[in-house]
Amino acid sequence: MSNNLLSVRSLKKRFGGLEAVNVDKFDLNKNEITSLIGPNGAGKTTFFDLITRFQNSDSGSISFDGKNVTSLNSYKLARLGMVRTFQLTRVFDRMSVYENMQFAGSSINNEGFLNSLIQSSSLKNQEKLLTEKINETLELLNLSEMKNAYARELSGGQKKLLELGRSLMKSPKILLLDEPLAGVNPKLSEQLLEIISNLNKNGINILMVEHNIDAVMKISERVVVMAEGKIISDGKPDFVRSDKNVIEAYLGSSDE
Amino acid sequence: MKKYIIAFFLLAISFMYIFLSNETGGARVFVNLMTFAGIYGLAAIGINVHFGWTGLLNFGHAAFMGIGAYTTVLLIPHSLGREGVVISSGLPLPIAILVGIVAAALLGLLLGLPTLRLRGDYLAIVTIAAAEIFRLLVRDFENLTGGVYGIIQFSDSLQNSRPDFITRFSESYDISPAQFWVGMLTWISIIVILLILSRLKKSPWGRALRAVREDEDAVRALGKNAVLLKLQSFMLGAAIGGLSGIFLVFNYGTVQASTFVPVLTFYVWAALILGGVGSLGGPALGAVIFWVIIASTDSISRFLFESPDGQQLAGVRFVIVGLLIMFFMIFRPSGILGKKEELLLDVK
Amino acid sequence: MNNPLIEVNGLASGYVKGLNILQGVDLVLKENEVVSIIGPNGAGKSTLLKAIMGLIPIFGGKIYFKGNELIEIKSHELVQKGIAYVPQVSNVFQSLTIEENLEMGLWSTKNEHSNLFKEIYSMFPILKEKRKERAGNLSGGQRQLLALGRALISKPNVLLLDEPSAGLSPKAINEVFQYIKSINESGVGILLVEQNAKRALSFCNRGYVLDQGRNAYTGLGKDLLKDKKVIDLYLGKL
Amino acid sequence: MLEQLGNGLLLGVIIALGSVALSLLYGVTRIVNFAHGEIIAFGAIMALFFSSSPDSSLLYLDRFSPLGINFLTSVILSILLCGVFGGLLELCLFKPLRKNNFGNIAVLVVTIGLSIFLRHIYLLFASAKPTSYILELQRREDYFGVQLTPRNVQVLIIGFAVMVLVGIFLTYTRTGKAMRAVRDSSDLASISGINSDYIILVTWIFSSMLAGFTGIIQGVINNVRWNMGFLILLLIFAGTVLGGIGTSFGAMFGGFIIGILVQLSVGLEFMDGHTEAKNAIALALMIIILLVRPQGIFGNKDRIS
Repeated sequence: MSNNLLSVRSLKKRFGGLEAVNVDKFDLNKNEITSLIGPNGAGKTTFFDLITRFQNSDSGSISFDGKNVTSLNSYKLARLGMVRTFQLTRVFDRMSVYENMQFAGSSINNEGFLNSLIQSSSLKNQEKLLTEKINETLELLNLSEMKNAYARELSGGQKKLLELGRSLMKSPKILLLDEPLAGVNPKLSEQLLEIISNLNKNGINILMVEHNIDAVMKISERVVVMAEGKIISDGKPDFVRSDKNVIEAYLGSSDE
Repeated sequence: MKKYIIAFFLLAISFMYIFLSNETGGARVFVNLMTFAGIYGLAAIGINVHFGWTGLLNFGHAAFMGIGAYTTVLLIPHSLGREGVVISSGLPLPIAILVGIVAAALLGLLLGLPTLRLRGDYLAIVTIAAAEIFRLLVRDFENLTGGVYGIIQFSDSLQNSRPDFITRFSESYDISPAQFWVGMLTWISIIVILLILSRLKKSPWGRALRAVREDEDAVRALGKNAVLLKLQSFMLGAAIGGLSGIFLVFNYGTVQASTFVPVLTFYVWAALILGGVGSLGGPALGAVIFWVIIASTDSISRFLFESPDGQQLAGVRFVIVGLLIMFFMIFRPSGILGKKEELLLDVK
Repeated sequence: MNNPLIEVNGLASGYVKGLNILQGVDLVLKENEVVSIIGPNGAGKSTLLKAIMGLIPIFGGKIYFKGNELIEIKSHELVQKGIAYVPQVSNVFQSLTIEENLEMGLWSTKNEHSNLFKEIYSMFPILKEKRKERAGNLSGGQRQLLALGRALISKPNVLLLDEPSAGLSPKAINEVFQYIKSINESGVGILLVEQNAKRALSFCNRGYVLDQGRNAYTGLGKDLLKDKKVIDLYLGKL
Repeated sequence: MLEQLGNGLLLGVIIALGSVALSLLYGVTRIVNFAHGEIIAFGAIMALFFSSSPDSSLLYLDRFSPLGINFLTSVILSILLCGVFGGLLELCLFKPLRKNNFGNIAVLVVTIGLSIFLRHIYLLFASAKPTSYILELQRREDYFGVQLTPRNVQVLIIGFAVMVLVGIFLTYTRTGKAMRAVRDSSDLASISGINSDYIILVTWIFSSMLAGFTGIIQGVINNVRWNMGFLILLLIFAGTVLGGIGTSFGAMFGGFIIGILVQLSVGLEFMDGHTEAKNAIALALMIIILLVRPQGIFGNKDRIS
C-alpha cells in the first residue's frame, strides 16, 4: 500500500447513455513512467479529469499520497503535488513566457491580497529567488530566448514546453501529461521525451496519455490500455504489445 | 507613446472647447464636468479591476455605488426627504465612508459567492438583476431610505471640512465651492487608488488575476484557487465603486432611489471602454472625454430641436452613449489607452 | 472511368493566418477509389478534410472537384455538389431524433425523400428501430452509423470520413468498415483519415502519409504497408 | 390571492413569449441579447404609431403624426416590421461581427450599447408618457373566480395559441428543425448542407417578430412606453434562466412561472405596502435558481460551464 502514490477504486463516470469511465482498480507505483493509451473516446482524458478532480466522478474513490482525495478541490489536489497539463495546450496567452512561469512558481502566500499590497521585503526576496529557478527551467526547456514574448506568440511545440515548464515550477510529486507530443515535430518530440525521462530520474512520477506508440513503448516502464472506459491491459511494454486484447482494440491487425 | 500624445491632445482640445463654448462661467462648467468625470472615472476604475484585470462582467455597478452611498449617508447626520426631520447624531464622516466602502465590498462578496463559479454572461445577468433588486428595495423601504423622496441635508459633514483657501479660491473664480471640494477629493482619491492599484497590478496577486482572466482551468491545475481570486477582485472593484457612489451623492447633495438606476452603470462602462479596458489610467481619461462628449451633446440637441426639453436632451445624450459603446467595442476595443496586444476581442 | 473526383494542389491552410497546419499538400481521389490518409498526430490529417470541406480558411493552393476549381467554398454548397463529410467528433445532432438527423442531411436536396429514408433504413436497420429516439441517447457505434447515414442520404459522389473507428469497440469497428466497403462498392469515392493505420492501408486502394502538414509518402495501400520507411516512422514494428 | 391570479396569468404570458424569443436567439446564435427589450418596445411603439388617430398628441419628433389605421392591420404591419428590423440587425451588425470572430462577451457589450441607443431613439421619437392603444375600456368579469376583462381573455388565448404554434414550428417544420440543428452544432449543420447564415437570419427575423408580438400584448394589457422593453427585460432573463437558457419549452415554462410569481407576491402579507419590490422577488428567485441549479429547470448542464 505504501508504495502506491495514487490509487483508484471502482471509479465511474457516465455521460448520458455513455459509460465514459469505469475503472475497477488502478494503482500507480512510485518512480515509474506510466503511459495510458487507447483509441480516441476510450475515456483517457476523462479518467485524467476525474483523478485530477477537474470533473466529479459518479462513484468510486481516489487516494493520493496516502490521503483520500475523492472529493477534494482540484486546486488543493494540485497543491498536494499532483500537477497536470492539458490536451489542448493552455498557456496564459496575454502574459509573457516569464510571467507564465512566475505565476506558476510564486507561492500562494505571496499571492494573498494583503501580502501583495504590503509587499514586504521577504516577498520581494522570494520573487527574486524565483527568477533563478525560472531561468534554470527555461534553460532546460530551451525557451530562454522567448522569455519576454507573449505566450500566444509561441509555436505549438513551444507552448507544450511552456506548459511543462510551468508545471515544473510547482515541484510536483506526480506530473500528469495529456498528450505531451501531440502536434510536436519529431525533433522536438525526441527532446521532450528526454526531458520527461530525466524528470523521472530526478524523482518525479509521470503518468501520461499519448498516442505516439513508439514513444510510449520506448520511455514507459508500464503501459495501461483503456478501451470503452475500462482498463483492458496493464503491464510492461512488451507484455502489452503482445496482448491480444490490445491488438484487437487499438493497435489493429493487418488481416482484414 | 503615440497613444499618450493622442490622449494629451484629446484632453487639450476638450478643455479648450469647454472654455470657448462657455465665454462666461467657463471655470464653473469646467469644475462641474471634472467633478462628474472624476466620480465616473473612479467607478470605471472599479469595473476595470473586474473586467480588465479579471475578465468579470459586472453590469450592476450601480448597486455597489448605491450601497456605499446609502450606508455612509445613513450613518452621518441627515434627514429623510419626505419627513424633513433632521437626525443630527451619527458617526464621524471618515468612519462612515469606511463603513460604506466595506458595505460595498460585502455586497460584492454576497453576489460573488454564488455566481463566480458560473460562466461570464450569467454574471452579467445576475449583477444587473442585483442592481435592480437594490434599487427596488431602496424605493420601497421608504422609512429607511426615503424612497423616491430620498435623503437630504447630509452634505455638511463633508463641507464642514472644507479648508478656507478652497472657499476663497472658488469664490474668486465663480465656482461652486462645495462642488470644487468634492471634485478635488475625488481626484485625490483617484490618484491614491491608482497608486495602490499600480502596485497591486505588478504584484503576485495582480499577476494571478490576469492568469485567471486568461484560463481558469490552468490556474486551478497550478494549485491556485481561481474562485477566491475572482472573489477578491470582485470585492476590490465593488469597494472602489462604493467610494465613487459616496462622492456622487455628496456632489448632488441629495440621494434618491432614482440616483442609482441601471443606466448609471452603462455610463460608467462607456467611460471605461472609451479610455481603454485593462489600462491603469484609461478609465479616468475615458471618463473626462466621455463627459466632454456628453456636455457637447446639448448643442447637438439644440441643432436638432429648436428648444429641446429635458426629455430630448436626455434622449440625445444616451443615443450618443449607446453609439459610443458600440463603436468602440467594435472598432477600437482597446480604447484610447489600452494595449493592442491585450485586445479583448476573443474573450469567450 | 478513372477521372479524378477531388484534386488538391499545394494546399496551405490552418485555423489562424500565419500558422499554417497544412503547408502544401497534394492529393488525388479518383472515382470508385478508397484513399486513406495516415500520419502521426498533428500531421494535419483532419485539417485536410476540414479545409476541403470549407470549414477553415485556405491560404494557398487549389482544390478541384470533378475538374472544377472550388473558389470561396461554402460547406453547405459542397453538399449540393455531392461531397459529404463525417467529422470525428460531434457528428450527430444530439437533441434531434434519428429521423430528424437524417432529414437534416437532406436539407439541400429537393429529391423525393421517402425513398432515400427507406434506403438508409434498409442499410442500417438499427436506425429504423430507433428513429424516434434522440441521437444523444445512442451508443458510440450507433452514432457513427447515424453519422454515416446522415452523410449518405444526400447521395454524395465523395465521402470524407474522419476517423470513423475512433472510440469504437473492435466489433463496432468491423461493422463500420463493412459498411464503408459496401458504400464504396455502390460507387462512392472515399477519402478516409484513420489513426488505425494498418487497418486503413490494408483497406484502401491508395494511401497518403502526411507529416507536419506535407506529403511524406504516397503509394498503393499494400505497398505502403510493406514500405520499410513507413513502418519505421508510423506503423511501429509490431 | 386569487384576484392577483388574473394579473399573474397576463404577465406570465408576456414574459413567457419574451423568454421564448430570447432563448431561441441565444440557442442558435449564442448572443445574450440585451437589446431584446428594445425589439419588444419597437413592436409596441410601431403599432401605436400605426393605429393612433392622426390628431392625437403623440410626439414622434413633432414631425410625424400617427397614421390612424385599423388596429388589427397595425398589429400585423408592426410584427412584420419587427421581422425586417431583426433581419437588418443581423445583416448589418451581428453577421459582420460573427465573421470577424468577435467573442461572446464583446458581442454582449455591443448589444448593451445597441439597447441604450435604440431605447433613447424611441424616447426622442415617441412619447415619454405611458400611452394606451385606442381600444374601448372594458370592465373585469369573473372567469372561474379569476378576474379578467374579455379582452384579457382574448389576449391569453392568442398568447397561448402563439406559443403552441411556435412549439409546432420548431418541432415539425423543416426550418424549425434546422434551427434546432444549428443550435446543436452550426458546423455540423453546414456540412449537412444547411446554410447556417440563412438559418441564423431566419432566427433573428422569427425571434424579433415574436418579440414585437410580445410588446403589442404588453401594450394592450398595460400601455406603451419608450422604456417598456427594458423594464421587462430582466424578468424575461429571469424566466429564461429559470427554465434553462437555450431551451424553448423551458423558457416558456420559466417565463410563465415568473409572471405568476411576481403578481402573486403582491398578495403576500409581508409585501403589504411594498408593491415595487415584487419584481425584486422574481429576480432574487433567479439568483437562487442559479445557485442551486445553474442549468435551470429544463436546461442542459453542458451549456453552462
